[in-house]
Amino acid sequence: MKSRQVYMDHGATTPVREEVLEAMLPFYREHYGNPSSLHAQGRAVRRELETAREKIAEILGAEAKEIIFTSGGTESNNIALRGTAKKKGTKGHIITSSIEHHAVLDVCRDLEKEGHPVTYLPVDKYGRVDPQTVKEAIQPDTFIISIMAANNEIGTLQPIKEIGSIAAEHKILFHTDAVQVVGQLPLDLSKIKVDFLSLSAHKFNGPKGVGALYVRKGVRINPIYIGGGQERKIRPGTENVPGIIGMSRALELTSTGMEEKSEKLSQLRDRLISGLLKIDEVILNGHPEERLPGNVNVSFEHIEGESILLSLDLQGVAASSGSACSSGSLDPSHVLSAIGLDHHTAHGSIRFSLGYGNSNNDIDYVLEIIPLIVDKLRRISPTYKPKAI
Amino acid sequence: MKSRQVYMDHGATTPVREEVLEAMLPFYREHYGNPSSLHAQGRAVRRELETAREKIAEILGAEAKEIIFTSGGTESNNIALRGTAKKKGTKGHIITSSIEHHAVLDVCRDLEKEGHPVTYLPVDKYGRVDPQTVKEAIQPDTFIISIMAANNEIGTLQPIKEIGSIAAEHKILFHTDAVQVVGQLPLDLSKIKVDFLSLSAHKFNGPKGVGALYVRKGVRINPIYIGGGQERKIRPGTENVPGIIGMSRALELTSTGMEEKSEKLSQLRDRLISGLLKIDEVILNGHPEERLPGNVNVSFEHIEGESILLSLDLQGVAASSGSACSSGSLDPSHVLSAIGLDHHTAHGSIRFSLGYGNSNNDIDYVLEIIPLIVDKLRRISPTYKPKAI
Amino acid sequence: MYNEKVIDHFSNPRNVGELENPDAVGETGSFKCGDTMTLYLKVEDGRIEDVSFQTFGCGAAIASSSMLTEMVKGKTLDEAMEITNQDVADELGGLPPLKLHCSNLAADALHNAIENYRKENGI
Amino acid sequence: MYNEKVIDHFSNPRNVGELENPDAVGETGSFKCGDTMTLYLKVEDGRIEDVSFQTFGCGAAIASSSMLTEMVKGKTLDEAMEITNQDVADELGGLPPLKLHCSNLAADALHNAIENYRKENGI
Ligand SMILES: Cc1ncc(COP(=O)(O)O)c(C=O)c1O
Ligand SMILES: Cc1ncc(COP(=O)(O)O)c(C=O)c1O
Repeated sequence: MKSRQVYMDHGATTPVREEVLEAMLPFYREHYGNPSSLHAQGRAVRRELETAREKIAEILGAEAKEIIFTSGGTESNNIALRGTAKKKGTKGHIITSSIEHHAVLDVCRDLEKEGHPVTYLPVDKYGRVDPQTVKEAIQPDTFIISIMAANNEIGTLQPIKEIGSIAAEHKILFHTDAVQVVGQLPLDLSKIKVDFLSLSAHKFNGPKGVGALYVRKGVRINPIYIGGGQERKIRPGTENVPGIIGMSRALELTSTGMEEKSEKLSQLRDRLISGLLKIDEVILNGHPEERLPGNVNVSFEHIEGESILLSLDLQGVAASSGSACSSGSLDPSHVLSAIGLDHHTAHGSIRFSLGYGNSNNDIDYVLEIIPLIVDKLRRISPTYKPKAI
Repeated sequence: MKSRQVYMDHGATTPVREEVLEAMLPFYREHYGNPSSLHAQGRAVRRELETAREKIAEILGAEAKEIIFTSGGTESNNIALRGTAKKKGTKGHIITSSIEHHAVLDVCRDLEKEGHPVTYLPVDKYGRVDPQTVKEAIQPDTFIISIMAANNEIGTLQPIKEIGSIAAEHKILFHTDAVQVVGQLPLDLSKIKVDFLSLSAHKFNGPKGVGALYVRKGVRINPIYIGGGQERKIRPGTENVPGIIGMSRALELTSTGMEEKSEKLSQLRDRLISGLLKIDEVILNGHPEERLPGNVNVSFEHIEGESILLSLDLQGVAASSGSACSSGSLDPSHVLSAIGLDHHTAHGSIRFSLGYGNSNNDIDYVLEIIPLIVDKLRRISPTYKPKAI
Repeated sequence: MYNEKVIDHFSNPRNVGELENPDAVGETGSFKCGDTMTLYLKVEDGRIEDVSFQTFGCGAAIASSSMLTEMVKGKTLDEAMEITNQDVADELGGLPPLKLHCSNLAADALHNAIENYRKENGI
Repeated sequence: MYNEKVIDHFSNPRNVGELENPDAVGETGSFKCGDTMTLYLKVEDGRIEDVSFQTFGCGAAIASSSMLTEMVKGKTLDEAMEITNQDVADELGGLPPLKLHCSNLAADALHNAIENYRKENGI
């Protein structure tokens, strides 16, 4: 059955590169010390941990002390938002968008329940937040703005540079969830006015369960977890040393020649998009240009996402869907709803997320099988009426 | 200089066993899918993740759905305490001990600041909490009791069975930080009345950055981090799959023939203790019998811990100390103060924590070098007066 | 996730499409999860002679639809009325817990078709 | 953590112990971190002829004590009064930031000894 294996779900997670694993292995074996220990074992590990921090900081255009290691994107987002609210102590207004990842959106909803008013900005049909709406939403007590750098479902890039400047002008903290961007597009924090930035290693061929939060120098937040003194007390607990080393190596690898690699990935993406759009009644979701190099998201009218996924899976292609049936919840993706898709169309959405290792052959394969899958499922569909030929 | 390397800091962290690493590697390589993904890659990983959960549950005498994966002991403790307080919604009384790990103690202090009254129970000179004091401390609004299973510094085991029964009688939730116990002593949760139990993989030859929280069936808590639906929403975020697999394998390995292994470790421990006590003016800290099989903690009068550590380190021995100078803070360990040691004695404390891989030869070596180190440092000390010979 | 029988019914669904001149049509839709199904029946002497379906839905919904059509062929209307969604899921050899609700449309569409048939024919 | 010079002074501390019939004794103690030091001086013609120390403290404290004794031998009391804790740390080639406070006892004990000497000798 499975003639071929094609992984196109890099938005969900990515394979760890062999070079990354190789960098990690010594920290499972000889360098097992606790970085907080005073003895030679501990000091050796501490040194490497701090080198990893410096490397990550340098690649992001930040300073080492601005990097806090966490257990992933979810934790980074939670710390940034809740830590800022906790530090503030009193209630205040929060601005975010309606298409954030749940690890931002649901934290905002939680803070809202606790008495912080929240504005959920709408997006246009491409999923873009208009910086003007950010400006207009600002209240005298707005204390943080959180807008993601790129959306995980539809890949739309947000104008975070403009939004950052607006936030800075108004002396409001700005957080961006860059989990989907770090590793796919160059980012220079010395040139953008961001106070917090979240990233997660497993999205750029690093290990799962480790991430980082950039916290701009001088910005104070309260910890959520309390305990030891690790990570400037912002994130206590024995450090995931092999994970951090792996993250640093993965970022290093992905950042070398990134412009060129992004360009190549975009070309693959655009080939896939134009191939898919040749099929009848297919809609591209997200922005035609301002999108992640690896993100393709389309809706196939008249058929349901999970059944497409399943068909793809039976032929060895791994992708994902915003359909309700694939998420375990009953509602279709809040992102697809926010860009105005009706339920049926949202249910028929599929995300192909490309990454390191995908080739032109993979695109060919998908473009070969998907028309057959779509055709077959549409024949079963009660709403599809084939065009007269 | 370093004639030999002897690692006796297993209380801080332990090396990952080669078998554990071997179990993890496939999850960095072929099984890289996101367990939440529907495709074959994701499903294969989900299966293994759930098998790991079942294995851990079985070893602990629990059910699979009672195990929540976390990023380590610190997080487990924080979720148990803060999650319970958050679920409760209103303020209530908390009982804990004065010798808890900071990841419990500091959370309690934080909750106290937020309006939850906290009782910090004293301990006797061996570091034991008297169950009677627990009973007496209970207030009508006490909602959680948190007492560690064994202390990380002095190794004293707590009567958690009795305390658990008291808590159950009064319908109060009971949490135990078992980070130091899991992997060293058998634990059967079907026989102890515990509602929450924290463990951390890197303390039993598993990887750093992964742990678990046992949450008894039927007990409801609120999450601290919010986001995806992972870990029954109690701990969202993409799962640290290789880490979880490694933790499960490590627990399996450490639990096979545990009684015998604990016995052997206790013998090593007792040899080291009696050797150390032959030195003049040395005090054993912690309980003479009711202590972790791997824990040795002594105070060398007249000399300071960090200088002992440094001397040991120069001879290849890794240990730790409760002295102020070794912790970065200025105060000596709160645990040593709680058992009644004066500042000077507390400053001279050293913990040797034994574990998998330590041998009789290691004990011989330490017992050979430590009298020389102590003698040398005491000659420098202004308070030491050698006994007339 | 899905067992082989489910995958088989999904990959090779039986009785797909619209019947010509059906004696009855039944419809059902989960408003929430968006799945919809149309069922077509040919009835003779109170027995289901032929059946077909069209479904917009996930793998479980399609497989359940297909499975149901196999289960009802030849059955009397009374017998068919007794088929439950659970029967369909059981006949498929089980569905993942999260997917059970997706199989809840097949028997519903069948019952709707039979009710329509009886109404129209004054039974 | 510690550089080689610090390790050397810690491992082979110079001028350890009590001088017989010292001309002056100085003491200092960090109440908080618990380190204490006693310094003994032999003074002749306003010059430090001999010096020794006893220290309860961490590696940095012991190394600083030892270093100081080397620095002051042969110095006049006026010169010695000018030595600061920072000078001692510098002479050691630096100390880890967290450990700097542990080196703050050596010069203090020296100054205390000199002050005691001057008081006793009415200078
Ligand atoms: C935009 C975005 N934010 C946050 C996350 C959460 O990251 P993690 O799963 O590493 O916690 C993800 C990935 O799932 C994401 O795509
Ligand atoms: C008793 C105890 N609790 C909690 C912890 C914290 O565990 P972790 O460092 O894995 O977060 C430790 C170890 O440092 C510990 O010994």
